[in-house]
Amino acid sequence: MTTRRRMPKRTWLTDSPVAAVVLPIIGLAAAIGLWWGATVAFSIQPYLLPSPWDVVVKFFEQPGYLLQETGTSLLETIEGFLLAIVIGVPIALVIVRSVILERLAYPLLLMVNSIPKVAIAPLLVIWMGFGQWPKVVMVLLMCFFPIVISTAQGMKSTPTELVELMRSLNASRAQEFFKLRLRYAMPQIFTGFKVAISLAVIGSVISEFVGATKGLGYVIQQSGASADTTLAFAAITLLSVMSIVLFYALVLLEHWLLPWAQEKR
Amino acid sequence: MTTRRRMPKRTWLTDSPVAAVVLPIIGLAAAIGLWWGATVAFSIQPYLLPSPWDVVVKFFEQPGYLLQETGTSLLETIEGFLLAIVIGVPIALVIVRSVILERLAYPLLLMVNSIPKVAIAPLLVIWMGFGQWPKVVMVLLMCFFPIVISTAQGMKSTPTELVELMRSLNASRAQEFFKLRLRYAMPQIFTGFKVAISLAVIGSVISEFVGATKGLGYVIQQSGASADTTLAFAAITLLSVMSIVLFYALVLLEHWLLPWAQEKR
Amino acid sequence: MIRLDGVGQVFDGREGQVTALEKIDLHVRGGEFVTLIGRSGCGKSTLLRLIAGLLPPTSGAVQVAGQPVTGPRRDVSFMFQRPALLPWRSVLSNVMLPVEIDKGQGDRGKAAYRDRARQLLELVGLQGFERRLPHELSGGMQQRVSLCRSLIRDPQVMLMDEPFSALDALTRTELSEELQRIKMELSTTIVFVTHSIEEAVLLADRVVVLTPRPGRMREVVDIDIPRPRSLGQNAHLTEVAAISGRLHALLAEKESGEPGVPGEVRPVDEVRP
Amino acid sequence: MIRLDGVGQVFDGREGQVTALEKIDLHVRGGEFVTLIGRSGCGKSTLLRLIAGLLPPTSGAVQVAGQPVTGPRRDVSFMFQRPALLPWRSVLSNVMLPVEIDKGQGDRGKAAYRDRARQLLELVGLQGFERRLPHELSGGMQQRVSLCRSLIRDPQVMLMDEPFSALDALTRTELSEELQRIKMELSTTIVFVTHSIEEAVLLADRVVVLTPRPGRMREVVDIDIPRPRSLGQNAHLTEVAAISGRLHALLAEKESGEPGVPGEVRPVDEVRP
Amino acid sequence: NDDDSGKQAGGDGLQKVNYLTSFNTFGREAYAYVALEKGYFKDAGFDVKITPGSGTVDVMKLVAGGQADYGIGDFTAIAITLAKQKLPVTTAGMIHQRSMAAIMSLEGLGINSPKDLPGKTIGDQPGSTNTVMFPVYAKAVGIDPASVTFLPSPPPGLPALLASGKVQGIGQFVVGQPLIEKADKDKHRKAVVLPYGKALPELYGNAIITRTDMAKDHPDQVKKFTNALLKGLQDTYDDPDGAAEILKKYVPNTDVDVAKAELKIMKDYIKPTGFEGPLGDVTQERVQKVISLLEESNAIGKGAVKPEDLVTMSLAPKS
Ligand SMILES: Nc1ncnc2c1ncn2[C@@H]1O[C@H](COP(=O)(O)OP(=O)(O)OP(=O)(O)O)[C@@H](O)[C@H]1O
Ligand SMILES: Nc1ncnc2c1ncn2[C@@H]1O[C@H](COP(=O)(O)OP(=O)(O)OP(=O)(O)O)[C@@H](O)[C@H]1O
Ligand SMILES: [Mg+2]
Ligand SMILES: [Mg+2]
Repeated sequence: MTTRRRMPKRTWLTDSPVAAVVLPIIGLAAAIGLWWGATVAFSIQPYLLPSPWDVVVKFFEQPGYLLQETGTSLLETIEGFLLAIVIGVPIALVIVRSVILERLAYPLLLMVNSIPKVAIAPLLVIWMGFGQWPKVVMVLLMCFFPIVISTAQGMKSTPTELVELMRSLNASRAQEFFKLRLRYAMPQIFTGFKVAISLAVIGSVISEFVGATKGLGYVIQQSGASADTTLAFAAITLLSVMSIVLFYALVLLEHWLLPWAQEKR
Repeated sequence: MTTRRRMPKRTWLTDSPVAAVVLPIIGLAAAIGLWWGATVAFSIQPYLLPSPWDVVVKFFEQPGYLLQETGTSLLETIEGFLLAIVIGVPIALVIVRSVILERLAYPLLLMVNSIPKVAIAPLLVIWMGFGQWPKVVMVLLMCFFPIVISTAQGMKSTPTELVELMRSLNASRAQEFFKLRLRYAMPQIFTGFKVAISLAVIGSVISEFVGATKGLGYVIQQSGASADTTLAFAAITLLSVMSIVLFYALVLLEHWLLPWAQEKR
Repeated sequence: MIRLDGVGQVFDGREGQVTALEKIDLHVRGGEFVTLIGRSGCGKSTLLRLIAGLLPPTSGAVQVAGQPVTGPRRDVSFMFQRPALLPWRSVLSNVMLPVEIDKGQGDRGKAAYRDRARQLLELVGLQGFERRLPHELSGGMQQRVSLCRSLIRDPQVMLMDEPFSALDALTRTELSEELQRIKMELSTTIVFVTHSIEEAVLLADRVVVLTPRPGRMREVVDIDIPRPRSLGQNAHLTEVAAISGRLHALLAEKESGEPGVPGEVRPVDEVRP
Repeated sequence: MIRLDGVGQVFDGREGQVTALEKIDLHVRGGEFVTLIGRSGCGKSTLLRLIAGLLPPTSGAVQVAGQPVTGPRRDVSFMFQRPALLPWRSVLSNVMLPVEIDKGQGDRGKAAYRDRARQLLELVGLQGFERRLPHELSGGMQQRVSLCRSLIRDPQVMLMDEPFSALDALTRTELSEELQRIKMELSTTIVFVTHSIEEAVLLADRVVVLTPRPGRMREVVDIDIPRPRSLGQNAHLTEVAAISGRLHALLAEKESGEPGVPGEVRPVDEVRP
Repeated sequence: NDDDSGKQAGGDGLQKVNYLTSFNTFGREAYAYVALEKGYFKDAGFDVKITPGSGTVDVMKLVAGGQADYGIGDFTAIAITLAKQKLPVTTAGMIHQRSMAAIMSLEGLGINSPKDLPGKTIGDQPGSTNTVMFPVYAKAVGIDPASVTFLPSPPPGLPALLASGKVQGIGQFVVGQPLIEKADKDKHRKAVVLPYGKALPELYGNAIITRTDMAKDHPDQVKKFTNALLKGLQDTYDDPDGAAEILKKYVPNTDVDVAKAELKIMKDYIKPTGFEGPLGDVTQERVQKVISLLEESNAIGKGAVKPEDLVTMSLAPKS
């Protein structure tokens, strides 16, 4: 007769809000340690992979400059991401509403999504000039697809019994979507957002490779040309930090907006 | 007193399997029409955006060659994608299993995911040579994150009542995962796959920008050498087609594997 | 008020077709209380869904208030067999859902409805639970919330699928009395599915007995006991007993019509002591 | 077999704490059939989950077979209040789930279990539905599948949460007879939640009455009627009526302890022909 | 694997060697394919695999990292990179005796001579030779470097940017002229080329890169390889059309006409008029001159590199 301990184990590590902040930081520290260890153990040369320490030193050589570039990229990322939500969610609504439209629209969405963005970055600049627009559009193109597809999938998986409830209440299509399906899909939509936000950051970088004079993408591009690998990694590190911060901002937002959807393990 | 027609409308367009193939093709044709229309209406010059017709002509100049390069990219894409599944799903299992590990691991995953892949393509070549490996690894890096995150999210959203059922049957953790959570998460996992497959294709292209002598990415890169925008677009079109085909292959697979999860609208 | 003519329903399952209902002819008058009884799986829920306009019948025609049913109507409320609560809404706002959806068309203000909702929740014994989320409630409590939701708009027609199945005897009694009161005050037309023959007799003007596979109407029994009825302490104990006995027999009967022979080897499904 | 000492359960809800159970002391002997009754929301399901090891009590201790409960045990089966069927599995493979999970530890071969599953499905009237998916079944049919699943492994201890609530009177009677047979043949220990006082009396060796908010044990009533019992046609009609009356009174009692006045409003459910 | 890639022997006794072009497979890279096609590599005992490079710095890293044994890169870029990072690479010879760096424009965009540059926008890859050397060039032609705006863009997008008029000029190698003209195939404008080499004749163009340890431990091999490659270069010089055809054979997408035109333009940079030395020649004095120019333009710090950090003189081809 087997009896296994299987009741939910609750410890300080799982429950405390302090642990919820401390553990990811430990994880990050471990990751950085790994990176450092690798540079030391395999004596990787700094032109291939600089050590975290080099990167930190590089950052403090010109913190103001790098932070300003980060700000530029961040702004583009957030604008493009919000635009992707504004455009992506309605597209998902349409797709869920009509099988016919879904079938017509998917190939188009897929086509747009599957184009390698690096290849069309110059095109965007030519069409839209050197301002903010081609950057925002690039971010949008990069990240709208996960938003569309997870919103659509989430709304489609609403349980029949709840859909029937709304119909029995004679709810309009709009009400069915906004009061039920969209709410029900929220956890999955947030999954989409979490995937999209990293892509948005990458989109801003790629867009800054072409025709930009600021932003972290520009810094990387520039440092690549002058073989300043450490500067490139400083920029990449800032990008990672930006991604991580934006991701956890989404996690917090989800926690706050969707208390009913807390995870069950 | 309002009475709206709201019973599920079923017509040839929604039900026939022929329509399920024909409609996407119409959608695609419309998209191509739009593209053509744009090149004509705005008299866009071919070095910016060639017309679909130019692209088709270009393709038939050397169909064998282009198809062969497509095959190369396709192979890399599929290998990397499968590797991403093989690596991503177990990571998701671990994440769902333990809050502590989740909190430790997420920042690392995010860090890896948020690095702009274009920037590290040369690094991969330096580490892994000119063979298949850096390409496969690039595809992997590009697409593992959506797989991890949607698998984890899907498994976390398994209804408490079903989890309690498994526990009451004294199921082991492994059984809980394989017989319940993984199955339950399948629709969401497929959402992740669908997002990931497009990224995988893009990953293969990016990887072929550096140190490759074949593949569609190489063709795009090369077309730059001869200012052959049309060739670049022929390659991009083939990439799109590849993406679309792989996407629909996933849709078919889902349909076949998960008959119980058919969509409700 | 409700009229079904030759209604049939066939489902396409993975394993072939299931005829859930066949040749249902039923006319429910305005203000009438009809209970539906029948073995599990005989098509009761399906019948309600047809009337509610949630499912188009594969044959025959359904009318409500003289109009053919093409979809759900705002004057018909449906209480489902499962509670179907929105998990992100508190108890109170789950009850208020129909009002929100019908905004602008309601005859009272939202505040009035909110008072009504609180009143209903108190009636079913859920005072103090207004702000809880569904997963914090027991099964019976969820069912009661669902009941309140179906009552909030004082609908013309109420379709109720086993509304009291998860409730204890006392709550059940209280709520069936409340339901009778509502019916008499507002002359609501009610179609009510139950597995309790007592409940069927206590509440109904007419009891419809369905036979299983395919679901056909076995018989319609009129109940002429004067209202308000309260079982166990009215003067009609023997009448109730007689009708209940008859309904039991009807349920136990084979589809062919002959009464079940006791002692014979019969499908489990059919035998009754 | 089952022993609860001073068990209490407090939930942390969004809106503050709920004391679901308080000071529960209960000893269930091996082979005993105990039914739990109480108003909706009084903590019956919670009590079963504590015994099943699905929830650690916030106070007190739970023992099964002499061992403290730290998690689910393979010799205890739990039938939930909701059917909880895996939507991607056919009826038959839902029933086979416990066997699959317990593979290697079963005393019979898989084929033997499969036969047993078919036999159980036939017993509950689901022959021919083996290969259907749960969403193609009616509510009562789903509940019967869940019942079969909880019976498949002939467990030592069965915890059943309103197993017959969605079933019609006939099926209910048949299945309660089957349950008594199982209990007597295999001397299974059963804890059974129901809202039907008849069912409680018909099945139980002892009936435990819980009072609501917080759930406390009001009284434990021994039922000494010899088995097999079959309501409505055995020699102990008066005894049954007396006990039922007493249970009613207990349920209706205010928590303070004064008895409800008999002859007062009584549950519908309780008068049977 | 540190240094033995040069010693790896194939089944036929040939040493496997990885060679990287400087950027892509433009016509200007044809000489390697010529050497391959004509068997010069094989005769020297090498089994060469040619892979398109992705810019000087990438090529340097790949060579330094051991993935490639030889590569081609712009000498100025090499000097700047080595001044910043001590990569274990060195130069074994020159392909071009004069820098091919230039500002390129199209007629009608308002640039006809260096004097027109002030106030214009130039698209270029950040950190490219063209951008970095611009201040030196500006000084040489007598304009204010600050009066010209540089707009970053990766090389593949440059021709389209110029053709669309978003920028008035782009940084480009002189051999890019046919390509730029081809990209503008609708308007058929002529390219305007402002080569740096005219004002700054000291600057070298592309150079042959190899690893330092290889140069130290196996100088004979390096010499053999360089000579084989330079033989291909000589043939290309003698017969640009034939070289373009050979390139087309290995890289089917080559636009032969563009490649031929490129190679013809390139002749003047392989052997400028007045150049007397052997093919691939490199001299200490000129290298020193390049370094001073770079120091002058602040592209590198004073004393950051010495000629011997950049070039292994002993490997330089002798006539
Ligand atoms: N979506 C469906 N697909 C296939 N068959 C279905 C579907 N819905 C219902 N059925 C079948 O129709 C029949 C009637 O189902 P229904 O839910 O109406 O029964 P019911 O009388 O409400 O039973 P219960 O008392 O158990 O709730 C059943 O045999 C069921 O298997
Ligand atoms: N997860 C939870 N969070 C907060 N409160 C809970 C939770 N689960 C149950 N409760 C509360 O505990 C009490 C007892 O619930 P339980 O489900 O045990 O009742 P029950 O006796 O089974 O009722 P029913 O007959 O309606 O099924 C209820 O008041 C309920 O609101
Ligand atoms: Mg039903
Ligand atoms: Mg309960």
